[in-house]
Formats: sequence, C-alpha cells, structure tokens
Amino acid sequence: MDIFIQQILNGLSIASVITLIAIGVTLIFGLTGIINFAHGEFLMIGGIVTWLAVSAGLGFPLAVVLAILAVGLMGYILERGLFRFTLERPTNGFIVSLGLIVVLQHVVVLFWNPNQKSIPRPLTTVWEVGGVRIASVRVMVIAITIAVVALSFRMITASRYGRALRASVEDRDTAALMGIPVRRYITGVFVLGSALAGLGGALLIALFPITPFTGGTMVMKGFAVALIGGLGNIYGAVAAGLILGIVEGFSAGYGFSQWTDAYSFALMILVLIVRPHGLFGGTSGPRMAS
Amino acid sequence: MKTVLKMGASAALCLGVLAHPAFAEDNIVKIGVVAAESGSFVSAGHTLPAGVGLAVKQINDAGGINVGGKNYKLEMVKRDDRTDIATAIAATQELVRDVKVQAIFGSETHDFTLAMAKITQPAKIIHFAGNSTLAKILTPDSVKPGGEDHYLFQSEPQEFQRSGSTARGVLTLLEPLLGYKPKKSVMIVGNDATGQFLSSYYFKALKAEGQDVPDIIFYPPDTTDFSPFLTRAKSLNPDIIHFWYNGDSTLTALPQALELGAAKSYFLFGVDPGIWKEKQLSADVPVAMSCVPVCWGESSNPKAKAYFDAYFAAGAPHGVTSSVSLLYHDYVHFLAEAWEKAGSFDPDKTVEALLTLHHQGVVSDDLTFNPTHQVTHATEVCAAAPGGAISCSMQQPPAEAPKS
Amino acid sequence: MTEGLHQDRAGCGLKALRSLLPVLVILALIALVPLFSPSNRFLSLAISAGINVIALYGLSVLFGQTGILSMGHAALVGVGAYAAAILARDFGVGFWAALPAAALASAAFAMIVGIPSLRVGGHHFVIMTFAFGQLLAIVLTNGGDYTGAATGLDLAGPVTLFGADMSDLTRYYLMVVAFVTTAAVASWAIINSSYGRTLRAIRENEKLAASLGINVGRHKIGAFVVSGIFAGISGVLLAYFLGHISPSQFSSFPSIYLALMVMIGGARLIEGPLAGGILVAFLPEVLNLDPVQSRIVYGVCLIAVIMLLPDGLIGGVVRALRAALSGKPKPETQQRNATPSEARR
Amino acid sequence: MSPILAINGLSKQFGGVTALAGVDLAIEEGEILGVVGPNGSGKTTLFNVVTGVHRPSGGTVLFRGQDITGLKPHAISRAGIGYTFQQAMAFAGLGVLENVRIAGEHVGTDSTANPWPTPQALLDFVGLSAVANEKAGVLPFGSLRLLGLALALATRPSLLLLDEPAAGLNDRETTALVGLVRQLPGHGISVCVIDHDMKLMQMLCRRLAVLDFGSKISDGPTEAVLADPKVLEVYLGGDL
Repeated sequence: MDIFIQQILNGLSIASVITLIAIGVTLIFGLTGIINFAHGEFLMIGGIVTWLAVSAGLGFPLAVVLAILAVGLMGYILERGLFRFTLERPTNGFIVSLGLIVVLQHVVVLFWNPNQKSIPRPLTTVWEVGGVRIASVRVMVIAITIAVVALSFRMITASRYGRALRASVEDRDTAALMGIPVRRYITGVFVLGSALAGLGGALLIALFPITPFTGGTMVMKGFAVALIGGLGNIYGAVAAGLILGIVEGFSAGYGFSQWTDAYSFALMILVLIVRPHGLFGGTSGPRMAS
Repeated sequence: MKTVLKMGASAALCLGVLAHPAFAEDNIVKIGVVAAESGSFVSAGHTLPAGVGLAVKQINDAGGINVGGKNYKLEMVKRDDRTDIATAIAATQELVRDVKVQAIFGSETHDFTLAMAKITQPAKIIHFAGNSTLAKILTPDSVKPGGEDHYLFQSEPQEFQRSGSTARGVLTLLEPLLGYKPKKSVMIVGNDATGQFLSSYYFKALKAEGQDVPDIIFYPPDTTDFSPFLTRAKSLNPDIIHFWYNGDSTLTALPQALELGAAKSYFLFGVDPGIWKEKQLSADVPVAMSCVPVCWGESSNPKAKAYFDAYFAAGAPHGVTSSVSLLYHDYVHFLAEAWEKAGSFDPDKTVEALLTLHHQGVVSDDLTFNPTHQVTHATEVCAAAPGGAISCSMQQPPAEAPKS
Repeated sequence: MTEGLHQDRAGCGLKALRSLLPVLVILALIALVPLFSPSNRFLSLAISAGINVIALYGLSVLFGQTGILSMGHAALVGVGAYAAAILARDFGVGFWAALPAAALASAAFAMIVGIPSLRVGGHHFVIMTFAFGQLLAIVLTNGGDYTGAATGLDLAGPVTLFGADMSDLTRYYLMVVAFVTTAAVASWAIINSSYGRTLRAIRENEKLAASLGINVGRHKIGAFVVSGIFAGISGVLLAYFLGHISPSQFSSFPSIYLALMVMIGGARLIEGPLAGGILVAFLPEVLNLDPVQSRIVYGVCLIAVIMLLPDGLIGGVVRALRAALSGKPKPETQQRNATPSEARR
Repeated sequence: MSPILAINGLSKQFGGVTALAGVDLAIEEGEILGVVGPNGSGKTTLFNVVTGVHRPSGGTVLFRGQDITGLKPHAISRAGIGYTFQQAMAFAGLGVLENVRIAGEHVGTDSTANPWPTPQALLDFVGLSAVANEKAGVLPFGSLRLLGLALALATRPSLLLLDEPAAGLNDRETTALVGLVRQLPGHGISVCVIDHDMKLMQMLCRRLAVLDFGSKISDGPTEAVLADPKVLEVYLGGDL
C-alpha cells in the first residue's frame, strides 16, 4: 500500500512542474495567441539563473526570486522585440519561437558548456511515514505550485484585470473599443507566463540536475497539458497536469516504463481529435482580427 | 586573372615538394580519430582523442616506429562528428580517401561505428572501436580474409566477459559491506541502443552468479525524475539496484534513490571513483562503481595511476568517462608494435600481426585479440563503504558465455 | 511575393518555364563540381545536404504552397528510410524497387497523420504533427527486433545503377543531384499546375476557396501526402547512403531543422529548398564553422527572415535584385501582407 | 416552368434561438429576386444554409429539381450555385488574373454553357482587365467587390447568390455593379440578391421576398410588396 501512496506522491511532484509550465503556456497561448515553443527554454534559463546565483553563494530563496525576475524580464524584452509583431499571424510567432529554441539553448552552451548543472538540495530532510518517504524539497515544490495556481486563478477569474483579459481574448477589437488596453494586457500575460517558467526552472533544478537541452522535452509536456486542459483555462491546465503527472508516475511505476513519454503525446492527440477545445473547454486562441 | 592564380598555385606546390626531402627519413604515418566533441554525446567524445593523442606523443617521444627498416613518426588526425551520423560519415570519407590515414579509431556511438565500418573496411583501413555492441557484426566469416569486417577490431571486451567480470566484482565487493550475501537485484537501464544491448548480457551474468533478478526497468533516455522507476524497484525490495550505463543519468538518479531508500546497496556502472570524490558524493549505504576498463580516481592497477597522471597532465577534462580513453590508448601502442612486427603497413600483414601478438598495455600485461577480433581483459570494480573508504579490485572475465 | 510574380506573368507555358531556369542553371553548375575533383568530405557533405533538399521540396509544397506548417516531416523521411531497410532485410528488395514502395509508405503515413491533424486545424495542427513525430521515434525505439529497437537497422545492400556500383562517391553525388533536379522540376510542375493554384487558394483564403468549388479538406490531405512522397524518397536515399539508420535521426529536432532550412531558403521559391539546404546543412559543415555558433546564427537568421523577409533569405535577395534591375523599388507594404502563412479563422 | 431553386419549410436553430422558422421561397429561371429584411431577420442565415456553411435544422432546398440540402460549400458550388460574400474576399497574395483562373478550374460537370470562355473575357466583362497583373491584395475596395463577382461567375453558375453586393460602394460603383447584374439573366444566370438597401433592390429586382424574425411575411412584385401594410409597419415603420 505504501508503494501506491509513494507513486501518487511521485506523480504529484512531476505534475507540479509540468503544471507550472502548462499554466504559462495556457495563459500565453490561450490568452494572447502567441505560440511560444521556446517556453521550455525559458524554464531552462530559470534553472540556469538559479544555478549561477547559488554557485555565486546566494541562498536558494533569493536565487528563485532572481530567476523569476530574470526570465520575466527576458519575456518582456522578447515580447516587445519580437512577438508583438506576430500577433496577427500566430504561425509566424511559432516560427520565431523555433529560432529562439536554437538560440537560447546554444547561447547557454556557449557560455556555460553543455554539461549537467545541479545545485545542492535546498531542503534535505526526508520524513518517513509508514514506509512512505516524503522528501521535504518535493513537498516545497508542490506547495509553491498550489500557491501559484491559486494566485493566478484568482487573478485571472476574479479580478477586474482578469475579466478584461478574458474579454480581450473573445474579441480583441471590441475589447479595445471598450477602452481595454489590449496591447498592455498581452505584454502583461506574456511576462506573467515567462515569470512562471522562471519559477518552474528554479524548482526543477532544486529537484534534479538540468542541461541546456532539458527544456525541449519539458515544453512538449507543457503544451500537451495546456491543450488537454483547454487553452486559456487554468482550471483545465491544473486538472490535466495532475492527470498526466499521475499517469506518467503510474506508467513508470506499474505499466511499461519505456513507453512513459508516449502517453502525453498519445493523450494529447486523442483529446484534440475528440474535443479540439480540450477536456474542460478553452479558447482555440483569439479570433484573428482579420 | 584565372591563369595568374593557377601559376601561383603550381609554384607553391613545387617549393613544397622541394622542401619535403629535407626531412626524408622522418616519414609521417597518419592515424585518424572520429569522436563527438560537440552535440549530446560530448562526454564520451573528449576522452577518445585524448587517449590516442597521448599514445602518439609517447611513441614519437620514444623515437617513432621502425617499419621495414625505415623510421616513421605518428600523426593523429582528429575529426569531430558532432553526434551527427552524416558528419561522422563525411569525416570518415575524408580520413580514408582524402587524408589517406593508415588506421582509424572511433567512434564511441555504436551506430556511427557501424556506418563508418562500411567505408573503412572496403578501403582496407584498420579500424578500432570500443563498442562491445560490435559483437553483432564480428562473426567468424565476416572477419576472415576477404570478409566484410577483416580490418575491424573491437577494443572492448565481449559483453558477456565485461558483464560477467563486473557482476562478479560487484557481488564480491558489496557482500562484506552489506554483512550478508545479497540475493536479489533489480536493474534500471536507459532505453537506448547501448542500454538495450548491455542489459541482456548483464542480466544473464547476474543470473549466472545466482542472483534473483525480478525486473529490468527501462527509462526514456532523457529522464530527470527517476522516483517512479525507483519506487517500482523499491516495491521488489532488492538487495542491490544496478544502474546502467550512462554516468550522467546515474548521477541524477542516485540522490533520488537514497531519498526513497529504494535498496540496501547500489551499483553505478560507468561512474568513476574520481567523480565520486570530486563531487563529494556520499551515501548511507554501500555503493559499488565500475569503470570501463580501469578507474582513475582510485585503482588497484599499478600502471593506471601513471597513465592517468599523464592523461590529465595533457589537458584532458576530468569526466565521467575519462577511463574510456584506455580502450583506445593501449591499441595505438598495440598497432605500432604490430606494424613493426609485420615490417610493413600492408593491411593484411598488419591484421595477421595484430591477431598473433601479445601486447603489454596499461589495462593488462597480456592484451590479445581472439579469432573474431575481440580483446579480452579484466574489468575494475570498486566499492565505497558508507563511511567513504573506497576499495577496488580487477575482476577476471568468465571463460565463456553463461548458458540460457 | 516573388513567387507570385512568376505565376502572374506565367500566363502561358514559356513564362512558367523561365521561372524554372535559374534553378536548372544552378543545378547544372552543381553537377559540374566533380570536375574540380573536390575532397571526399565535400562530396559526402554535399550528398547529405542534397538528400535533405529532396525532403525540403516536399515541405515547400506543403508549407510554401498550402501554408500548412508540419513539424513531423523528418518522421516521414524516417518512414521512407525504415521502409527501405525493412524491405531490403525481409524481402530482399533493392534500392530502385524500394523507392516507389517507400514513397508509398511515407505517403500513407502522411495520410494517417494528416487526417486527424487537419481535422483539428489552426495552431493545434503544428503541435499534432510534432506529437506524431515524437510518437514515431518512441515506437521505433521500442519496436524490438522488427524495427531494430534503439540500435536501428543496418542496410548492407549496395546501390547499383545500370550495373555501375554507386558506392563511389562521385557517382552517388551525381545520382543525388539528378534526384534533386527531379524533385525541383516536380515541385515546379506542381506550382505551375492547376493543382498548385488550388493549394495557393487554400493558403490565401480557405472559405473563399471552398465557395469556388475547392474541396479544402481533401486537398490539404493531398498536399500532406505529396510532401510524404518527397520525404519517402529522401528517406531511401539517406538509408542507403548512411548504411545505418536509428530512431534518433528522425525525432523532433531534425523536423525543426528541416522547417528551419525551408524557411531560411524561402518556402515559396523553387530556389528556396536548394538555398536552404546549402546555407543551413552544407556550408557550416564544409567551412568547419563551430557548431554552437553556427546554430546561434541560424536561430537569429530564422527570426530575422520571418520578421523582415517573409519569403526567406533568397526571396529577399532575389526581390532586391529584381527591384534594383527594374529600377522601381518594390513597395515594402505590398510584401507585408503576403507572409508565409496567413492563419485562417 | 419549375423554379431553378425551391426552398421548402427551411428552418434553422442556433441553440435556443430560431434564426429561420420554416421559410418557403422559389427563384424562377432568368429572374433577379430580392430578399430583404431588417438586420437579424434571418437573411444571412438563409444565405449560409443554402450555400452549405450551416446545416439546416429542417426543410429542403431543391436546385433544378436536385436535392442539395446540407451539401458542403464546395459541392454546392460545383452543383452550379455561385455566391459572393458580405465582406469582399479575394486571394490577396495572388494576382487578379490568377484569382480568376483558379475560380474557373473547379467547375462541376453539369454546369451550363460558359458566356465567358477565358479569364481575360470575364475580367473585361467586370472591367478589371487593366489590373490583371496586379496583386489582388492591393485593389481598392470597389474593384475587390467586382473581383468577387468575377470569381463567382468563373464557376459558371446558373444561379448566383449575392449577399449585400453593394455594401461599402459609392454611387458610381453601385450603378456599375447594377449594370453588370442586370445583364446576367441575359447570359442564362438567375440571380438572388440579399440586402437591406431598398434603393438598390428597387433598381435591380422585379420581385421581392421580405423576411422578418426568420419567417417570410411577403412575396410578390416589388411595387406590391413595398405597398403591403405588413411590410411597411414591420420594416419601414411608416411610409417608404
């Protein structure tokens, strides 16, 4: 029985990192229509910044804050510099993000070599409850993710800013006519999504070593979860993140372990065919203002 | 304009030829190396040229080699295959047909070597590769004269030998540290070409040692979160969890295994005690390590220390796979000795010499190739007690493959 | 949009033929290269790049003409390569017989991937093809002995053409150049046919195309299948040239790499795939550029191309030349709205 | 003589909203019929259902006796019904000539004789031959409308549906358009114009059908319909 609980716990910690990415993707892709496939590299750079900060002697909490700020700033620069011009043609935004994947990965390789980077675990205590080992660092990751989910959920749905944001998704022109500064909101969402990726990267390197190429595999799972949950639907992203985390945890634990990566792709293809707007219903990206 | 260019070029050529005879007696013998110095397989790639380069320097410092009455100096021509098969093919074509090397070493990536062999063998170029997976194509009739792999040599022991000696070493070294005879083992292996090939042999080797091996757990190669796999292994409550074969993945998985208390002891294939010390790793349970073929951090092989001191002095990076360089270093010396014995660079005479010689190398004093061009030698296994003391011992391989 | 210019004036065949001329001239020059006795490394890299270009012509039909961006094109090349290897191993089918069979296999796989993916449409389509590419790599890795698992498959069979053994690099090089020429001519034929016009109509405005009698769904699948045929043939050539294929050669990054190449070259130009193959796959290797830096340059170059030169680097250069020659600068605005792909709602 | 298009009991619901409530309508051969009604009367829904964009909830559409209810847009076009859109549409990135060539390459088998055998002839007819080699995207709005008409005619329809064809045109352009549409019956093409611009309808149509809240409230000669008190009260709120 303890093994079963242990696998659920494992699934939870996988799910939390994937969910953090998925929320970033679902916010950016769902609410601004920018398909940023380099979101995985934003995550990786969050991890690298944390690694640099910790190896420079800073404490982990400060390093995490630095990671969030750094990646948020990077998001701002890239949105203002590049993605702003591709809003009318999302496919161009997608192609730009492909270029970004290659650039960001190899800039990190150029400066800090392609090898694995890791930081000493911020929390090392491991509790043992009835045969189930609970690592405090994983509990921290899960707790932070829950807090972030609650915060962004409230902000997107409950606050004035959130409602205006969702209006600008339904119809950008009408929202603009109603005095909603659509451009500023899109930048805001992009920076928020990027900051989330920075946080995700910091938490990821707290759990395991990363390489400049770690972003690639992670982003596909993030997109799969965002699409399964329904674009722009945070509730969907959280639910789908949990489902996928548990499925991967159990497939690795009980099923055919070598097929673990296949599930997220197969699930995504199935869901998109049956329900193109995701299990919990989301936008399919904003209507083009054509 | 064009004609002027032509004239200038031909003039330079003549001068070149004129200058050449001044150093007539020091002819150059070129040895090619193909390894991944960039791209995802870079950790193994740096060690190969470093190992060959050190051997070439040692031979040249000792005055080069005397073949058929003439003295030759060796020159290493190395190419980066960038972990991309098309680049590896192009590099091999260049070394074989343009640079016209006498021998080729590499690459560390199994399927690149197979593709390269299709170029080196028809061109009768002696080709050394440290992949035990070459056993698939080195068969009695493929290596006989005229066969399609007559000039191909596997500079790593056959997998059943390496797995056999490793399994035996791990079990004998861990038993005293555990305080009882381990009976149950679980293997956790990367699901890629090398992982799939090696695990089938190691599984049989563990069975031959009387181990109960209830499960081999394959994980996708770029996994970072191993906890579900480790929990599955824990559910079988094994005495030993054996991690195969990629050092980086193994070092990612170990802290998670210790956290989960997945097993009573662990075996990390391809992690050198040198890395264990350098990264100040520690564990509250015994941990065994093995190096292909000899460890550099701590070794029971007397010549290893001198070799690795020279190896690192020459600027090679301290890597998880630094010991892999020995799979190539010894065989440059072996080849040089074969050329001197054969008295010529004729490929067929050289192959004959390689098959008859007993070469005294770093790894072992009696390196020989068996009839299917595969080398046999011991493998070094070390074990770190929870306190941290590391002890190593060379393990002799079993005589022949276990049944079943 | 330069490519459009070709068609507009291509009222009758002659003008259309003139649009093919530059590519044929370039390919003729490329075919003469062996006379300058290039190094075997040069030939080997040129052959690998050439094999990529054949696949790129398929992508230029799919993306350049129909505006469908696929991130699974390398997977289609993989299907062709594995089909050739399995046919050779199990049925002793040689190189030449494997070509049509592999093209058919890739085309069939393209349909299997295309139908569900196109049903989804929009941006999700790209991610669907990406997912199919990853799934194929996983299936091949866990395919046991049949697919050679992670080790991949060996291809021992020699390639012979009218009896001549093609393992000599110069002969293989010339054969690849011939295949690239055929691919270019085929792609040109498609562009200048009514089929090509139909694809461009779909790219420009699906709703209007449907109102004029075009079965948009079927033609999109058709374009996907056509791109599969080009990819399948490229796969066979790759398998026989490398002699050994493994799943990692056909997973997601190679697909991004192919998309990157066709976009930098200019997906809508007949010269585009050839230029993309040379610029991205061939030159950096031949000039021995540092791989890390050259990849950063590609990335930046791709971003610049998309933001500034919607028709790719070559499109931009050609247009600049044409503007310089004809003396009247092309109005920049006119090019703005003719970008590679209009997202349709 | 049986009507070229017979719509019987056509209905369409979007969720709870009834857009069309059992409309019966017939278009005679060689006629220019006007379908009018205030915004939200179901005119555009009728257009979208007949052209296959939406599937009807009930009723049938017969075209030359053949049941085309629920066919996909491209099948409707091949059957011989051409149509233009409210927002003028063209293949912006392609040349004007190429636009028309494309439109003519997907003609159904049972289309009638072709009054304009070549794309150039069609461009001459609508007066766009001067810009044949220009990109469609750069055309002024008026020319874009004419190109839309040319594209629909290139499919060699025997019935042409026009959804607010003169929207956004100035008087000179509208007169030119009316001149062109008037000639269509002469070329064997019946026309149905859907609009709320009464002035345009009076110029073009001899017969009007009036829709209100998804049902037909009047159908007859233009003068009679305009004098019909029901139409006045519902549609014009007072005298014309």
